[in-house]
Amino acid sequence: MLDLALDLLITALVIGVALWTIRTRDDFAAIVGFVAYGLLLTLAWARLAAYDVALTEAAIGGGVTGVILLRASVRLKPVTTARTPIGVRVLVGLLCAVISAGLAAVVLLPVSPPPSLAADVRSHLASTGLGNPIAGVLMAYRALDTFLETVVVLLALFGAWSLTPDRAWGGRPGAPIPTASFGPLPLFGRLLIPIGVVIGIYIVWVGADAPGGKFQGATILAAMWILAMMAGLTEAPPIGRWRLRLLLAAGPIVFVAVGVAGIPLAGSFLAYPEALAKPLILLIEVALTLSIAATLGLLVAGPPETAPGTEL
Amino acid sequence: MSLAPIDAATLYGLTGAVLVGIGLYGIVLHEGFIRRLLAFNLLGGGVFLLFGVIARRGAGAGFSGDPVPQALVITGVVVAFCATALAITLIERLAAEDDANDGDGSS
Amino acid sequence: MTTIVTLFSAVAICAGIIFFLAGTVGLLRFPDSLTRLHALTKADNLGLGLIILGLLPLSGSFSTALKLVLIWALVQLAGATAAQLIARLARPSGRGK
Amino acid sequence: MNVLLPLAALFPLALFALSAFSPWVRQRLARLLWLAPLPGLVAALFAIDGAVTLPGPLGLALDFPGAMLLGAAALIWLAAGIAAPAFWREKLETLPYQSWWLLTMTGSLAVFMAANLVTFYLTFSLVSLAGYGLVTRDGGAAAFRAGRVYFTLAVVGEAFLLTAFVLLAVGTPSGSMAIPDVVAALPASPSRDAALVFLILGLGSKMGLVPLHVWMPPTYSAAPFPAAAVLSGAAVKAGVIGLVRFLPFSAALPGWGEALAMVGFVSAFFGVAVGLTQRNPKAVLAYSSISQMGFIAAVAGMALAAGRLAAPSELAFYALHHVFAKGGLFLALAAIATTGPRHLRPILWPAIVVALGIAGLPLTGGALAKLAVKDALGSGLAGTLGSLSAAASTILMLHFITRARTIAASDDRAEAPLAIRGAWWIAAAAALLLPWLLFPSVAGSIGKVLEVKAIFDLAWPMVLGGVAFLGWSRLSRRPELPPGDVLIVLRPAATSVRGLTDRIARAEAWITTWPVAGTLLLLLAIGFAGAMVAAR
Amino acid sequence: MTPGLMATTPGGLLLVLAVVVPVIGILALWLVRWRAIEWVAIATLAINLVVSLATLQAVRASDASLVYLVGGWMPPLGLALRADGIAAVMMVMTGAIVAVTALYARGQFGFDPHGPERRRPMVFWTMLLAITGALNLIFVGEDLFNLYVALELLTFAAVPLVSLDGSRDTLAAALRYLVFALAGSVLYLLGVAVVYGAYGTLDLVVLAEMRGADGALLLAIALMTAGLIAKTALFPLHLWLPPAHAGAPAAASAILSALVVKGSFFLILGLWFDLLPPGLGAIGANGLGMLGAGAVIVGSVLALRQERLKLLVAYSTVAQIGYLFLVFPLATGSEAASPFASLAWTGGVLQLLAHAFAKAAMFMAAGLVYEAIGHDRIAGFKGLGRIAPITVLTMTLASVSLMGLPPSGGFSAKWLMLSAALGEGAWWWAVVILAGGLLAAGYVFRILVPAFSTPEAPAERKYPVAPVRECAALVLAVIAILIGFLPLAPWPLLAIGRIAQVSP
Repeated sequence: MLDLALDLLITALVIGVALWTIRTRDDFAAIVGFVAYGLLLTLAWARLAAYDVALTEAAIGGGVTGVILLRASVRLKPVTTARTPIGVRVLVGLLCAVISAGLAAVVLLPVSPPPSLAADVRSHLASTGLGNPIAGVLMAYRALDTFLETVVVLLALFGAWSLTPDRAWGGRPGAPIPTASFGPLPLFGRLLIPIGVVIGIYIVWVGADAPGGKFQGATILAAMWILAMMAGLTEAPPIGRWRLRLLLAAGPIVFVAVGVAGIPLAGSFLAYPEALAKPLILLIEVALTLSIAATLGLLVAGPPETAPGTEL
Repeated sequence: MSLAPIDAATLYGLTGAVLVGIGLYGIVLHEGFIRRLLAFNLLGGGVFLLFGVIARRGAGAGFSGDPVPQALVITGVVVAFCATALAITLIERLAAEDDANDGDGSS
Repeated sequence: MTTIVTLFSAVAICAGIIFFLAGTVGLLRFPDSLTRLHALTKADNLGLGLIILGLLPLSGSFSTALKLVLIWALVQLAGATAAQLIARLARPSGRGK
Repeated sequence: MNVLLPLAALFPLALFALSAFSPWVRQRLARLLWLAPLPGLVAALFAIDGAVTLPGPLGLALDFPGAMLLGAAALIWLAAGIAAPAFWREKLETLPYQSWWLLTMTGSLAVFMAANLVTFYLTFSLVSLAGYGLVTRDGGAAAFRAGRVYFTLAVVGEAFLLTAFVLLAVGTPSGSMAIPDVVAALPASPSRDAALVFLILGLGSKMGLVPLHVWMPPTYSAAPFPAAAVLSGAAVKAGVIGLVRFLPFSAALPGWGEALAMVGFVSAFFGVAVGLTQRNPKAVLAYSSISQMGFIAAVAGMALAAGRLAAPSELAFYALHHVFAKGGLFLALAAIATTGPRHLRPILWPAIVVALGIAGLPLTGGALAKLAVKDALGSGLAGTLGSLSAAASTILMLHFITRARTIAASDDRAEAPLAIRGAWWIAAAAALLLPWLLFPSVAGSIGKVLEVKAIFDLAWPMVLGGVAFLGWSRLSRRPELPPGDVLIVLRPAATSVRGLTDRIARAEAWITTWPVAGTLLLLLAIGFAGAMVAAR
Repeated sequence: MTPGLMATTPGGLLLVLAVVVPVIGILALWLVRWRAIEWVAIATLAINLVVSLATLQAVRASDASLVYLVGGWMPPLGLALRADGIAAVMMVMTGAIVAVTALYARGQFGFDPHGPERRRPMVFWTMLLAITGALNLIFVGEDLFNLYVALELLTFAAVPLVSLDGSRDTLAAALRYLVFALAGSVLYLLGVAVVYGAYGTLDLVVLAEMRGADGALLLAIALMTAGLIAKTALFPLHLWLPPAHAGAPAAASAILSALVVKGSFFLILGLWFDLLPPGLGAIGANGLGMLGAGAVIVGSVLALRQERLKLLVAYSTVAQIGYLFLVFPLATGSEAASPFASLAWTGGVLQLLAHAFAKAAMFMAAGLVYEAIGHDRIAGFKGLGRIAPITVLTMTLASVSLMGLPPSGGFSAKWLMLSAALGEGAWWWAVVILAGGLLAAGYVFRILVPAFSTPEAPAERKYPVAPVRECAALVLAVIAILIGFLPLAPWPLLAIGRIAQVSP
């Protein structure tokens, strides 16, 4: 009974914050509301016993998205939104209600034996050498999805870089930050970053058998890198640097290499030979973690704004 | 077509449905693109909750939830993040261009 | 024995919640940002500390307990840094928003 | 022998390509434009009953009626090609003049050789659309206004024709696109009526049958003389060859036949009635074209009603004479406009003979043409109407002659360039003599022409027409109508259409605002869900 | 689910290459020296064209669709790739147009091999390869979520192309395009969630075999269709297309108009003709048809009113997309053995092909006109024929196809769809097709007549243009014409291996 009460509370909170985020007139308040919404969703996922997803939601859904939104809100002038006429608002509200009702109906009237691929996943999981079923799905059964996803992340970065002013191409990403060696943030950075890196690597490592995984770990590593940059402890590398690009491309390259190697060795693209399954997957996970951490960090830093070579 | 029992899964499913409604409302009616993007992320959260419910109900074979939809959600969240990142960079660059134009008044 | 432990946890957690409430009321009621900072950081940290103290006996294994303490340490660190930064930001611009 | 067909069709196109890409060719080509239709003429003489299938959906074939019209069109293009350099002088050496001239020529010659639906549609559209370039060649507000009307009607006509062809193709069980198979399958096909309606509409818009004639008068009066000559002479005959090829004369269709005949006669008399109110001789000629095309449609209608197998060659023969007569008269006008009263006689007298020939002056080509189609009209009501239309044509032609005289150049000693006069004389000679050569192979022995009864049948309408003209010219105040009479009525329609497009643009601007588009997205999602659930 | 049906066929590896080669190209592009990026991109696209041609040949030879089980896992657990007849044709179309666009765009965007690395060429070539890979995956993908990722890849690659020149208007257009496309893809994702909730699988073949017809599937298909027509810019939802396609540089807008919008359309075809049980699509198909009719009319009327050439061509895209959606009512209504053997199906594919080639050629020509005379205001086109004869010839040939004059692909498509409409007695679709043809003739002549007319002052060419670029545009226009020489009857190739047919 207590569980239901907790779920009801979380549900009420989530919907309340969501409504407030939509209704409030001040953009900054809405963003803060969204970050709260992200964290509440993490609770919901924890309650749904989907811990991998809860981790991802907290790291990427609530965390990094919130950071980018905050970065943007600083730059935008508050635009006073003219209230749309009541009639349109009611109509749109009605239509949204109908769609929600349709989805609610689908949720309330489920198919009798709930369709699931859990059994299939369990039966083949052994051959992938992985304990965590979600890692199994991501890295083995739907490996193509994951591979494309890394390409999507890389492409999003190139898309963000394409918005650089022409004069600033090749410069260091993000707005120039004065390098400070003292103050609360550098201290916080020096304390937190080592721990953060260790936790990030741990999560990537444990992902093979327990909730965790490369995306969540990479996000933590990226967070640490962003903190270092914000605190002025390190400088963002210029986007022209070859080593940076190799790091960015390392993940997909290793993924493709192992995938193509799978054709002769295991009979199909992205198939892993029985014995070598786990080591290969871990190799890919490590490479992907590095690439995704770098990509997320650069995405949060944003496209370069100052021309290359103009040091502060 | 029996009615689903009122348990955690159903509750969060309904939450997801309501969030989708709220998100769509926000995307359609908000004027500024940053608010529309926020609404898009709300909407994404709602859709992934629906996947979560399906996963939870599909629990079996020793797992607390059907791993396939959970994997889809993880991929979906990352893709949604990339979309938001690209959109936000666009919004910022547009704001910078507006400032530049307002600056020399030649918009 | 167990009843004393659960009693202790209940008391500790209730105290923690009370402090949280105080912090939130402070956040809403205080006139400017500096005083609000004051209320927020002190009350919430203490509140969290008490709650975690209450949870320690309930946590199964030692590693979970350690993780709880680590969480509390992280929140302390983050809260302090954030408070410092906001304070620096609020102070030079007069009495703050 | 078959190779002549593609050569005739593609030679002008090749010249166009050459002139487009090399300025050297462009300078020399201006004076050699009259060479372009020669392969067409040769094909008409030697490649009768030839057939060749080009790659893809295209194919060419030539039968006797097609050959007659092809030869006539080629000749009038040749004559106009001789007059054009003298008329346009250096302007003809620029790409636009040559390109529209050669493109229209390609279309107008190839349309007579089309073997299947697709080729006919291509050539028909080419001659219509490229014609726009000729009409608006010399610019001017009137030309562009007329051009807009011409283009709209051309495109609408082309759409009607396409519908007709699709209906024909759908109705042919064997699925073949060749014209003979399609026409053979037409009477029995389920979509016969619709196909015939759209066919008549499509070809009627090209020939200028009454409801769809509004483009012809303004276009011919605004177009420069050589352009008007080829458009009225050769280009309009695309409609005639359409009737000849696509009407199922083998199967008697009395209902449809009479309907077409009725439309034809209405056009014939309407053309004369409004033509008399025109002052500009080019407009008068335009209305004379409407009247003559109406007459041809009437003959085709009656032939279709009676199921007359010989109709195609008779119609083609009549149209052949009309090519030279109408094209020639436009060239005559070109000559008259540049000669002073002193040198007018050698141009004016042949013009009078040719003009009256159109009305059926005995012993002229026109008389032969009238005789050739007399049997098709039969002796009943249609026969008398035919004679009355001859009388009406006489009045119109006399009116034309009086109007033509007024545009002579004011400078007494002005002399039209030899090229223009030469071109006119070629056309006049062809109009008067060529029918005599072809008559035996179309409508039996020449002797029939010289019978007293035949001459009397042709003479009394002329006399009646002459008397009526005298009465008409006595009238003090005669009504005045601008060319393209019905256009006045259509003018408000055009503005309302423009108003409609403004409203559509405003509506689109509103739809593409973000909230409305978003709402529509939601509406469509719900709409599709509802539609599918309802269908369950 | 019969295992025999789902096994990797011999040519299957080609499908993997079609997806992986462009990705490898992108990675290489960012790692090689700056001088060599154009060669890497063009080499990748050449390989891609060869792969797509091989796929087409393999499909025609085996007279069945190629299948490839990625990772060896059998759906519904694993992901499969499947290329049927129509997918192979689409892949060849994409490969050809992208390759020619690459030749057209060589040396453009200020690419100086010896100078410093510059933003625009890097972004253009990366996104061009990404679009090729994404489109290939959309044509061969079989799993609904896999297709979702491909759609997102396509959008993320298309948006930076729109704002390549970085001006304020193109940035606004790109932002509007991105957020509206995201709204569409979220609706699509909702549909995917509902499908998985109801059937436990996302593989189209497995779903087609289940013959499901309950409410959940219908709701899912409705949501997915709504999302996809938002991404295809069908009539009421076309707000983002004109500014985006007109703002993008010429080579980019050629790819955007000719290919990118066709990707999401291809998915709607798959949903409606493979997944939806035959009887249920009638009302919805007519709905799509009506939207298409609206697109044809409004798009053409707007195109007639535009002052700038690129906006006119962009609105022409809105109109020509409308024709594509007429396939739904016509194909579902036809009495042919299966909707894939009907005239309308081949007509629709021909329209898609002819429009792709003609529109790509038209946009490239618009770019060349802009380079030749420095602006693209239609009013100032007098005398263009003399300055850039090849460009005007390209525009003429492309216009012939857009107008639907024989012997062009546009005509064959118009003819087949008209035959289908009149054959089924649905004369109203025929009226729409004809009205579209009239209006198309209108806006096309608005461009051609000034181009052929003589200018007052003799116009002269402002900037020299490399002839190979003019020929590239001409090649595409000629292909659009050559498509018209194919037989005017349903193509058996297009009916090979359709999922609805394969599963009994």
